[in-house]
Amino acid sequence: MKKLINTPESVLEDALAGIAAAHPELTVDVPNRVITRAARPAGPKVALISGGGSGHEPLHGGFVGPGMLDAACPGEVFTSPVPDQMLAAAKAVESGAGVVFIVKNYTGDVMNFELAAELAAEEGLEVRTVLVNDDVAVEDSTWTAGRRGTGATVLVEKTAGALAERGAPLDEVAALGERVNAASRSFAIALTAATAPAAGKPGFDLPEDEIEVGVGIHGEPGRRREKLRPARELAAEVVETVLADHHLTPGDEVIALLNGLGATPLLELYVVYGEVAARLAERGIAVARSLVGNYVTSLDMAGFSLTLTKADPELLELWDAPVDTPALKR
Amino acid sequence: MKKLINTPESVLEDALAGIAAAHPELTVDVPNRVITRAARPAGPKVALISGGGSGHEPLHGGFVGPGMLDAACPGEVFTSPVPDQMLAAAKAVESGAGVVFIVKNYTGDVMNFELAAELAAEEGLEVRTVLVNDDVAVEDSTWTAGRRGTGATVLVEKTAGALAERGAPLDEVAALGERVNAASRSFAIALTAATAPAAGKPGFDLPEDEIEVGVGIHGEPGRRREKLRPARELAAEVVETVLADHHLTPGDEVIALLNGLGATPLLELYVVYGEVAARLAERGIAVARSLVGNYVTSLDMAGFSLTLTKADPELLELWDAPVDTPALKR
Amino acid sequence: MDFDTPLAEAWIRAIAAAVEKEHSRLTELDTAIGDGDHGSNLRRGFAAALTALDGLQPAGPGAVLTKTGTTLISKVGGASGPLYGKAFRAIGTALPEPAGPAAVAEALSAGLDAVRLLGKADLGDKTIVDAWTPAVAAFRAAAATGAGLPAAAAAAADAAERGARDTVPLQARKGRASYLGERSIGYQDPGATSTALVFRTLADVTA
Amino acid sequence: MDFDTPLAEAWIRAIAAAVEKEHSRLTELDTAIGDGDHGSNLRRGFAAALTALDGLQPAGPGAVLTKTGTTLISKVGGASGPLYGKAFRAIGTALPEPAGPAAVAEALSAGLDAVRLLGKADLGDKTIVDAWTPAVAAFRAAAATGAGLPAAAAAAADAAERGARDTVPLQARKGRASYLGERSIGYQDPGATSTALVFRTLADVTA
Ligand SMILES: Nc1ncnc2c1ncn2[C@@H]1O[C@H](COP(=O)(O)OP(=O)(O)O)[C@@H](O)[C@H]1O
Ligand SMILES: Nc1ncnc2c1ncn2[C@@H]1O[C@H](COP(=O)(O)OP(=O)(O)O)[C@@H](O)[C@H]1O
Ligand SMILES: [Mg+2]
Ligand SMILES: [Mg+2]
Ligand SMILES: [Mg+2]
Ligand SMILES: [Mg+2]
Repeated sequence: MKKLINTPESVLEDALAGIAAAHPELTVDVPNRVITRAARPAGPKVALISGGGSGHEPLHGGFVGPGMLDAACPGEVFTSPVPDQMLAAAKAVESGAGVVFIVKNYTGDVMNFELAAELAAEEGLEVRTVLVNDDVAVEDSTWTAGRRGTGATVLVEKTAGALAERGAPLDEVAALGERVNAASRSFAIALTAATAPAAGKPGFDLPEDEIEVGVGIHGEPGRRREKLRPARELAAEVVETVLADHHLTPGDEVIALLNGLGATPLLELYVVYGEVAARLAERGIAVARSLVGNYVTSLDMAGFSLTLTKADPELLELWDAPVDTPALKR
Repeated sequence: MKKLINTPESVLEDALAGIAAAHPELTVDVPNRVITRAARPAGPKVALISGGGSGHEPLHGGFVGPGMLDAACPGEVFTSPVPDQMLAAAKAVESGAGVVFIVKNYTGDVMNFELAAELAAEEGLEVRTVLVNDDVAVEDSTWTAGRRGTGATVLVEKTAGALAERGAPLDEVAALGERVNAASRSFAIALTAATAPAAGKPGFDLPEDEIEVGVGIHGEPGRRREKLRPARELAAEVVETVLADHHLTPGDEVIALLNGLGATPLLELYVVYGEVAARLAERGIAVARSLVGNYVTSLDMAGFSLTLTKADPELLELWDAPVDTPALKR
Repeated sequence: MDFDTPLAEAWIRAIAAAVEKEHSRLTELDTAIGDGDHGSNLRRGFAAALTALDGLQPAGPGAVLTKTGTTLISKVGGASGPLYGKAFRAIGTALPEPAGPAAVAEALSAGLDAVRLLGKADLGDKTIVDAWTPAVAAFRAAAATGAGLPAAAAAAADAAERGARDTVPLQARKGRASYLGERSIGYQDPGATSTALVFRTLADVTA
Repeated sequence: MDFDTPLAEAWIRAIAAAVEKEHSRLTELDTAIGDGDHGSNLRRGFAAALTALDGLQPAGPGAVLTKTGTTLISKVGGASGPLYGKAFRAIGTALPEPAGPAAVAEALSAGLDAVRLLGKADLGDKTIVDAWTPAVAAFRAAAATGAGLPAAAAAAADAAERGARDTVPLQARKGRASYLGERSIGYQDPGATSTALVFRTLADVTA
């Protein structure tokens, strides 16, 4: 395992020290593992808190700041945070207008945020939870833990954050988050596996000419294995897969997030995005806004995910609203 | 070779199509391979043009926009652009105040920009050239082509861009660029080699437990090979190497750029930056501003480079000035 | 022999030791059909549980287990943290003092109920429930026929290990492994495996 | 035999064919001590030079080479683009029509001067200069002793190939390879190798 770390056990703590040093605009509570804005919002405002296992940077800490999150709770690598973190975060940023938990749909995340919500309620805090489950690689059935939360998290955190910044009430902010999640679909392809520091070896072995199709962001294998093909064909497959599960008709507008999984050069992401844009144009889908880069990563996994969110004037306005975080500025 | 491309020959063209689709705020002239701002600056202003081989994204196209570059000229992967590109760019963005070429010190880049400057002069354009050569891994002697231009390019383009935006005259902008370059030193360590699409195989073979120390950004091997060590030790070595060549005394302020080489997860970059900040603090060097992320990459190379630029009030003011480009916003 | 405070402490210390010994095996199982952290998750959790015990003057065996559950919840994270945490809290709360085999059977079954309430997994979903359920049934059956703690615990351990092994042919329907669909078949569930450790250590410390 | 327009065109086409055949070898040499693009750079450049020739009614052999140089400059990039581009432009400009061996020797030496003026490399710096210099010297010497084009070109080709081989033990002092310091020793310089191809093809088309 080749990594720029000190020890597998200390990765999270060491990274938090680096985040604290790099971002004076954030307050990093290392012992409690909570990242908040250094400057508290003036007056009461709905507090947005997200969190999840580490290894997906810049998610979530990179999205803490005016116009987006109030706090992030990073767990160990690929391990959801513990309830104490979310409780500490809620107490730290709650300003009288209630708290929204933005939770990616994974068993561990759901359970830990659920316990945190119970504890927060016992302390008299009003908490709403928005569940993000946009990954169409998993069919949502009694046969699975439900769809994974991936790229749509960025859109939910950005738009709900913008609405909260405007002073919208708790239920409205939560409802908007749910609406954006419902309007989003994602799908991912990996060229290489991710290596979790604690595991010390890749999550799966992939021959030089094969790819994993329908992967998640925790190093687990995908739904099937295929031969590596030109970017044009992979982009077409991903676009078709996402659209097949999406309720879009020609003329509809979308926000497109072409996301790198961590080890993919930006040059390649642009190659893929060019093909994605061409396929969407052929289908009559108009890309109203796009974002290309590494936003929801899976450690050192090479590959990409595409997220398409059906847009409307309100969403576009919230998407365009000012934001000032380490990973997203406008 | 596992890459998200169509063919090795079409990488640049395909990526430019993606950049054009992703960034309506840019104008991408695909046949001429020139990236400019979609909105021309109002009134005359010194035009900043940079360029170089592709494979270093977001450099340079990602830095085109208000407050930074006016145009970028991307060459083939790891191959400097041709004079025609810089001439076309200069004609496109020149607005009566002259043109500054920002050139990374590589034989090919220097020659092609030199020929472009001759052609531009023949067309009556005033051109100044700022050479960036910050990489202390190469000793600057008659025994080498001189120091390579790496991370300092971002600082030169940002600060000179801010000064140009303020309406400073040609010679002042060029002088500032040279001053920032002279105040900057960089050093890089690679955990893996880069694979150029045309070559199809890694630039060098590196055992699972070894690293290349003093690498450049074109896939070439470094000055020596070492065993992989904890991030703390690698960060200390890089800090010492940079400081040994820097004229800094305790109490001095620096702008620190901790740059990922392309395939390194942000989580690891933060681990390294935490160690870098700690070592600098021990040496009494104050980090006035920092930037952590992938800015000057080398395709799929894993590793990092550290750039330290001696800061002063003028540089900090220019560094903090508004900028609105795909890769850097403020 | 009753389930008293020293036994409760001995059990937790034995689990911690077993996890320390087996964590890489658990992580490997989790790498195959999960995200490769189950071993390090439990290792971190039970190490913290030991520290918590050191500072503790327990009111009784129940307090030891409740404290352990609380510690797991606040130190582990992931799916296994809340699940094992809630389970030990439920066992501790249900445990009278002193507790004989029948009372322990009831407490263990309260632990299983807590897991199922939180995780909503059924038998056969390829989760810790598949080891926990037969273990509780075997323990209760042995206790009902008058077996002492050692015999009941040994029966439970055997049943848990069988249950863990029997997860191999199953397709996961809960947790991360469910994302793999049919590709989850053919691997032993990491959580069911750690549950087998939990019951085997109980047998060891009562033997 | 004189160096006329058909010969000039034949030379460029022969170089293009040789580069097409050898590009991966050139790229491999450049991967060892450079950035692995020399082969694809020249391949791109001479392919464009062929296209340029197709559209051309050349005024003479010089015009063919000048056009080739201009094309290389605007299509190749990197270090080799301007260097070979300037070289062919200089050769073309210096070439009278018709040109005998002595005039060709002068033209080739004008090409070398252009390379050295732009690249500032000395003999022994492990660059194309190390193949170009002995080639020009050999060509001139042969011409001086009354040899015809075929013999002079053959002598130049042999000298260029020797010069390229002799770059192996050298430490690079110019270009990317110089960044490697002593680690550049033991590899043949890609540019010197492509220069040897340039002279070998001249020998072939005159033979
Ligand atoms: N809903 C559930 N009910 C019961 N057990 C579950 C459930 N989901 C997952 N598990 C158990 O948790 C184990 C994984 O634990 P762990 O790897 O520590 O957490 P995570 O899956 O969050 O990484 C699985 O092997 C499975 O036995
Ligand atoms: N200053 C120079 N003078 C002469 N030849 C040079 C000089 N610098 C580099 N070269 C030649 O250029 C060759 C590399 O060409 P190429 O790989 O196409 O360009 P780049 O080095 O920009 O990638 C080297 O092998 C060397 O022979
Ligand atoms: Mg996990
Ligand atoms: Mg090159
Ligand atoms: Mg796991
Ligand atoms: Mg090269």
